[in-house]
Amino acid sequence: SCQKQKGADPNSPKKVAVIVSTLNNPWFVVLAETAANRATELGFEATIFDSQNNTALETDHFENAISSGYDAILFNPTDADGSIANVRIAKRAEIPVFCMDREINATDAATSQILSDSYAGCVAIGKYFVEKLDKSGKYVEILGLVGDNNTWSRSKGFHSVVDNYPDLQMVAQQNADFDRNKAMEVMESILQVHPDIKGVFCGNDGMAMGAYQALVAAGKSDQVMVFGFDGASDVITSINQGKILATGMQFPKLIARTAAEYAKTYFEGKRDFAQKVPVTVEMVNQENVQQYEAYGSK
Amino acid sequence: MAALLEVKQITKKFSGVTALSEVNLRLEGGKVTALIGENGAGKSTLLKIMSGVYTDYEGQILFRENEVKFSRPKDAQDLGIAIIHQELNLIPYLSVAQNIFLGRELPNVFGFLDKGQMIQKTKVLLERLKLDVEPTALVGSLKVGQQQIVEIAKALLVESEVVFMDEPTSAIGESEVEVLFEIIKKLKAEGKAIVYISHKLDELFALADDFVVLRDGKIVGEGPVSQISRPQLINMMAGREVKITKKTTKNCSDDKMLEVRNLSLANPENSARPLLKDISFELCKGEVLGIYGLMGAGRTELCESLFGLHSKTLDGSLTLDGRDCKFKNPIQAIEAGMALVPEDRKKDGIVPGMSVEKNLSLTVLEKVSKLGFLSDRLHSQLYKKHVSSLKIKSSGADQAINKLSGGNQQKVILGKWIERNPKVLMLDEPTRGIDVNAKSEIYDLISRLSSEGISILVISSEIPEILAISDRILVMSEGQITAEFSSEEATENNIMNACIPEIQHP
Amino acid sequence: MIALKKNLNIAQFQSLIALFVLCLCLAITTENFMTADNFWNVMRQISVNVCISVGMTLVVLTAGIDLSVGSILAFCGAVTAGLLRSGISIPSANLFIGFTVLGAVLAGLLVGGGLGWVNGYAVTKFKVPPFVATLAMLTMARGFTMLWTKGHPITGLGESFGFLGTGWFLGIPMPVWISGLVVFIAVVLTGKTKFGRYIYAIGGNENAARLSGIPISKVKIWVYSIAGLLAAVGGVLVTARLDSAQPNAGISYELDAIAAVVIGGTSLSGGRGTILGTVLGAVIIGVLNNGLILLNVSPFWQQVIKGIVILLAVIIDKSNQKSE
Amino acid sequence: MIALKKNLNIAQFQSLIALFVLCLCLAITTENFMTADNFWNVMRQISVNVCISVGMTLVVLTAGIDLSVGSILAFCGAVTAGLLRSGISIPSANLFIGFTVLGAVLAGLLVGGGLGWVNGYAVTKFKVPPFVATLAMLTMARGFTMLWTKGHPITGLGESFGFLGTGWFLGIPMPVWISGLVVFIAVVLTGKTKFGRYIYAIGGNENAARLSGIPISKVKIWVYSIAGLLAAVGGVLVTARLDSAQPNAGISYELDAIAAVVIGGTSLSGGRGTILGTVLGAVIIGVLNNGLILLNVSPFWQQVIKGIVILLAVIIDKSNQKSE
Ligand SMILES: Nc1ncnc2c1ncn2[C@@H]1O[C@H](COP(=O)(O)OP(=O)(O)OP(=O)(O)O)[C@@H](O)[C@H]1O
Ligand SMILES: Nc1ncnc2c1ncn2[C@@H]1O[C@H](COP(=O)(O)OP(=O)(O)OP(=O)(O)O)[C@@H](O)[C@H]1O
Ligand SMILES: O[C@@H]1[C@H](O)[C@H](O)CO[C@H]1O
Ligand SMILES: [Mg+2]
Ligand SMILES: [Mg+2]
Repeated sequence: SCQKQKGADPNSPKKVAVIVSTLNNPWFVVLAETAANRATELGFEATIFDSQNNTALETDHFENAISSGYDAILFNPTDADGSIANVRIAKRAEIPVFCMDREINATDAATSQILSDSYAGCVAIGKYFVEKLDKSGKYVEILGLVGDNNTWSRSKGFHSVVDNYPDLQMVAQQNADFDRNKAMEVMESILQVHPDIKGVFCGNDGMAMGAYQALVAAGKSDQVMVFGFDGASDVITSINQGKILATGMQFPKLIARTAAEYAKTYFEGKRDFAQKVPVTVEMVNQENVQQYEAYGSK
Repeated sequence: MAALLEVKQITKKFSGVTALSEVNLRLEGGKVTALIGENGAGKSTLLKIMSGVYTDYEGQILFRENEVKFSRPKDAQDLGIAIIHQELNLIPYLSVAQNIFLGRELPNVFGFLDKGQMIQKTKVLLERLKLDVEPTALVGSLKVGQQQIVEIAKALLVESEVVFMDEPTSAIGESEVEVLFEIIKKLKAEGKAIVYISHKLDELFALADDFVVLRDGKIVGEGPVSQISRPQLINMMAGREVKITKKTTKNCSDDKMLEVRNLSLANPENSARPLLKDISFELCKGEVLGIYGLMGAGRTELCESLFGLHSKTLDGSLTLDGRDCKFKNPIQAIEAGMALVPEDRKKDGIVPGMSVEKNLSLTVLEKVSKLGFLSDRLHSQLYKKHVSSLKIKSSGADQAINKLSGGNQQKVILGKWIERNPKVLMLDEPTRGIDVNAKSEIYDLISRLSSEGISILVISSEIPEILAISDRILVMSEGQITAEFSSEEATENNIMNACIPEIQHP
Repeated sequence: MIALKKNLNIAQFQSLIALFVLCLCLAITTENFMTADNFWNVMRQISVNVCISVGMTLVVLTAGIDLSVGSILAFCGAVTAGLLRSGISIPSANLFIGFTVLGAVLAGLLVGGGLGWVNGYAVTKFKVPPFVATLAMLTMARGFTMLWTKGHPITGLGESFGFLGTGWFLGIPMPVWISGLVVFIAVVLTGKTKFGRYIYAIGGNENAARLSGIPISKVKIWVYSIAGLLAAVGGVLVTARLDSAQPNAGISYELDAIAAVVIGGTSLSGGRGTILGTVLGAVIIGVLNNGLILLNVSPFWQQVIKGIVILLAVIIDKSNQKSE
Repeated sequence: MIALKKNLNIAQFQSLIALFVLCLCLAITTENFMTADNFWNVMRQISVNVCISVGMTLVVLTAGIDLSVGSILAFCGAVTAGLLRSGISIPSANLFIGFTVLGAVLAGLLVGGGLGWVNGYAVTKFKVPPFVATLAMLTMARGFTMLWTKGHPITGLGESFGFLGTGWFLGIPMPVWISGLVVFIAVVLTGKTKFGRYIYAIGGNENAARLSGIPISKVKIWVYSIAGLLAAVGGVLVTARLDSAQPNAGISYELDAIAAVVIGGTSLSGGRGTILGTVLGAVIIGVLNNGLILLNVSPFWQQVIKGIVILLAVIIDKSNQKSE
């Protein structure tokens, strides 16, 4: 279309940029699309930017969004530290930034951060894990991308609990890049050395599904308990069917909608946003799974 | 008699160069036609058009009086036109049998390759050609001469109506040549049409019925061989009388510039047959030493060895200007005053995408630099100097070298070495594929340089040439020096005798 | 042993020994390496790489390269899964076409072959260097995958489709059957047919091959199409194993495939190499991956070790070629 | 205009026109393209790719390729950041060395040059094909990065370091100054020095270069070292811009760099191409990225479009070469 976009015209719709760390992972696709859709519903023009897990590309997106007259940014940071500089760019340009899902390690940059607390969520999962494994036995941890900060906040939250039980023994810790196929292959190999494990904790649900499939193939799905994180549709179904023990439900849709709505109130003149709005990660297990659906509660 | 194959008004241009212009040719069954002409006359180009290699040309090709338009070599093959190319076209990593059947593999009843049958047929073919190699041997491990026979076998594999042979004997010995001639006679008796290209006029007189002479892409004479004499033929080819002049004036001193003692070069493929064996000779200041031999005799290897290219497998000693040298690489050789104009211009000589000026300055970049930076002004001075002194025909300093004709490319390469003022200049086939004029200019240049005190080593495969330019001649065969002649002693006959390898060797 | 020697050159023989040593070390240091179970694990895990690498070998033998296999794998897996789940429906035309497992798989393979054909066409007709043509396809096919899946995995593909990835037949896992079949056909193709001979000839000396009447363009287009097809086979396997087509499947698989080809002794400049060598390369990579996990080596070190192995494999191969 | 013509060949001239048309379209269809702000945005955004692509151009001119630039970028950024943050401390020896910004940056560049040197050494001394040698380095350097950072970003690097990435000087952003300087030096190096001439000669015809007395190995080792060094410059820029070294920075940057080189008209088979062409290629990619966003094109379609642009650029370039 050859129509000029009229950013300056007060009657034209506000433009909202949705900058998301990656679209290579359905979880973020849900986050981004929900944010964009909600923003459109609210009468804004919304565009999705894919940072491809690359903080430098994220910087480019910020700069481009600002210079092309976007009025607000709904932001899923690639890295808690690496993304601070980017948010500051927007702040300098007096454009509000609403962080979604992931936090940035600064409280004076974003307008508000609607956060999913991975660490706390994994503390809860850790507790449940300890309970289900009855405080003893061998287990395996499958990490996401080793260069990704969420990988570590989850791992640390989990270990902050589990490491207090000396009889719980982590016999292998390997990465599978948040990738279902890789997790399956890694699990297959680990099972060769440690056929007697009792549990496996995975840094996201994709990997949990992969690990579960390896267990099924090895005939060990009854012996080994699988724990994931995200609340993806496969895993919710699997928990329902008694295949997977638990996951940490993040609420990407809720987070995304909230962020879009905050932008609206910002445009309407509100300025005093809470810096951090935690959206609790809820543990979904076989007892409470009826209350949940993919990426949210019913 | 009706022509088997006929071409009419064939014209072919290569980016500016007209290789053929309005050529007409009729080939009849049961006849051998000799295609004669100087290097670059257009002989190979004509055969390539008639065998479907070049498809963009003007004119017509008629096969059995029907017009044909080949879109690739296979089309010509399918009609029964076979060709032995001048340059070897074999796949080094495939075996002899695999190469011979390439593109014409035999299937078994299941449609898979019938290896047994192909090996069997190859064996028969090789026996007919008296080539003693296994059908399963890799072509890359054969000697050049043997490879050429494989190339011949490839063309003879299927029954063809027309057989083109582009210098098939340039690398093979007398006995193999005889075998080939018998085969040609048999083909002729069977009613095939044959075109034969060779620079060896004796062969043509022995073999051909008709001759066709090409000069600068045009036919300048044709007729039955029985009605022409050798001098007439040469006259037609060159467009003027060419006297084979022997070099008589000798202006070199007795100071030894280069002494080579017991040089041997191991063969990585076959330790029993070294590439160079016990080579000793010396070269005086200002002398022109010619080296003659058949293809594969080891002459190129010799020059390369002297130039530091095979230091790891080389044995023997080298004294340059009184100093013992053991060059580990060309850099050291060049530093010490050696220079090499390689045989294969395209592969080893020019840097194709680069301009004439840049090719010219490649060996003397210090000379065209100022304060460490290359200077355009010095470059163009260098360019102007050599363009006028070597008579290089170039449209400008920025002209890409690969757009020049072969002779002019060669002059540029000569220029880049002359500029370094070397002590020893080695020229490997300096006039290959170069026209008569450029050739004689290069001869003049050689004699001028030698009179300036540069010692020159020239490799050539043309006896007249070697006689014309050398003060002294070495003949090589199978990696050894088999004879040495002063320019007075040398004749075409005794050189030829010395270069043919002994037929049986252990 | 003699038959073996005939089919393997020295470099591969050496790789075989390297593999043997690797296995021996693992057998000594870990308890579970030498079990039938683990054997099938490794075999199953390499089966996708084997399929892709076989295609890559053909391409590399013609002196080309194919960077797009990972993206093609992802797209074809997604196409198969999508058709299986939802068929094709064009509401405006009131049209709906459902797909059987066979139909969906064939469609996926066809798409793979088609994208490969585009690579081949660009390489031969437009003379785009293979590296660039397939780099462009790498980007485009990933884009297609995202457009087709809208970024979401396609799951729930049914038992009979899943059997292709997880089933066993006569005591051997299905992916191993399938990749074995691919290898068998490729070995016959390269060793026993005209087409195979032409591939070697083109890579050995394209000019000579042309003068021998070999239809260069046709052969190359076929080779790239086959590489695309085999990437699609890999895509079907990955999808069936996971019961789910992942939009980000296959990222950087081209590098694994090239590593297998190179470790297997195939020269990147074309004309020399064998399918069995590549399989050996894939096995070595697979055993290494498996072994590093069995030994619980830190993920950080695994990458360093893999880099060193690739380098060593090629250096050894080179020094062999010299001493031959 | 004449001076311009002398420095740009036809293909580049055509690219320049393509760029012009692209800019014109964007200027008409979007309001914000033709603003000073957006101009500096694009320039700053391409500066990292420009640094890497300049190194890549040198490598490609010698008929090589360097796949490891992205990993080297990440590692060197991390090394600089790590030294800046924590210096080197060896508690057992009671040793602590702190680093100034200059020291840390130099150390990072040195590491980059060193890894590049290893690439060059493998390529020339062990005759490992460039593709394989740098593929191995891609894997290894990523492993080093993970080992060095333990997978965590290194942040809080201070104002004066950050200035390199975010500062302005005389109205021009620092990254643009730095990449501009890199380009300037590279243009002089390739056009005005012996070394540059040698690079072209080696890529144009390695045999002829060897026989002309050019020290092939030495030149190539230098070229790979420079490519490593420039990747490190990119690493410093990225790190300084973000005030944070990311362990997974630079993934697949090699592909962007190769795309810039190829679009800029440099031939992957070596010997032909220019630094300015590459810069043009990087600008085209940068403007395209910027424009696709300004036009609000979906990220999925962006990939498809980029693939097509790469393909078209090369096809046009090829058809130019033919008609020349
Ligand atoms: N591929 C090519 N590109 C450009 N020019 C060519 C090409 N092939 C041949 N020529 C030119 O065409 C002319 C005829 O060459 P051709 O090879 O037919 O000569 P010839 O008679 O076979 O010579 P020779 O005795 O050296 O084999 C020469 O001037 C040559 O330089
Ligand atoms: N690259 C190579 N690999 C294997 N063998 C080779 C190679 N080059 C030459 N040879 C062999 O070395 C021997 C000497 O070849 P060389 O090229 O030196 O001969 P020449 O006398 O210069 O012949 P020409 O007339 O072809 O220049 C031959 O037996 C040839 O087969
Ligand atoms: O929450 C998301 C998802 O779990 C994803 O799978 C990995 O990165 C996290 O940030
Ligand atoms: Mg000829
Ligand atoms: Mg020779």
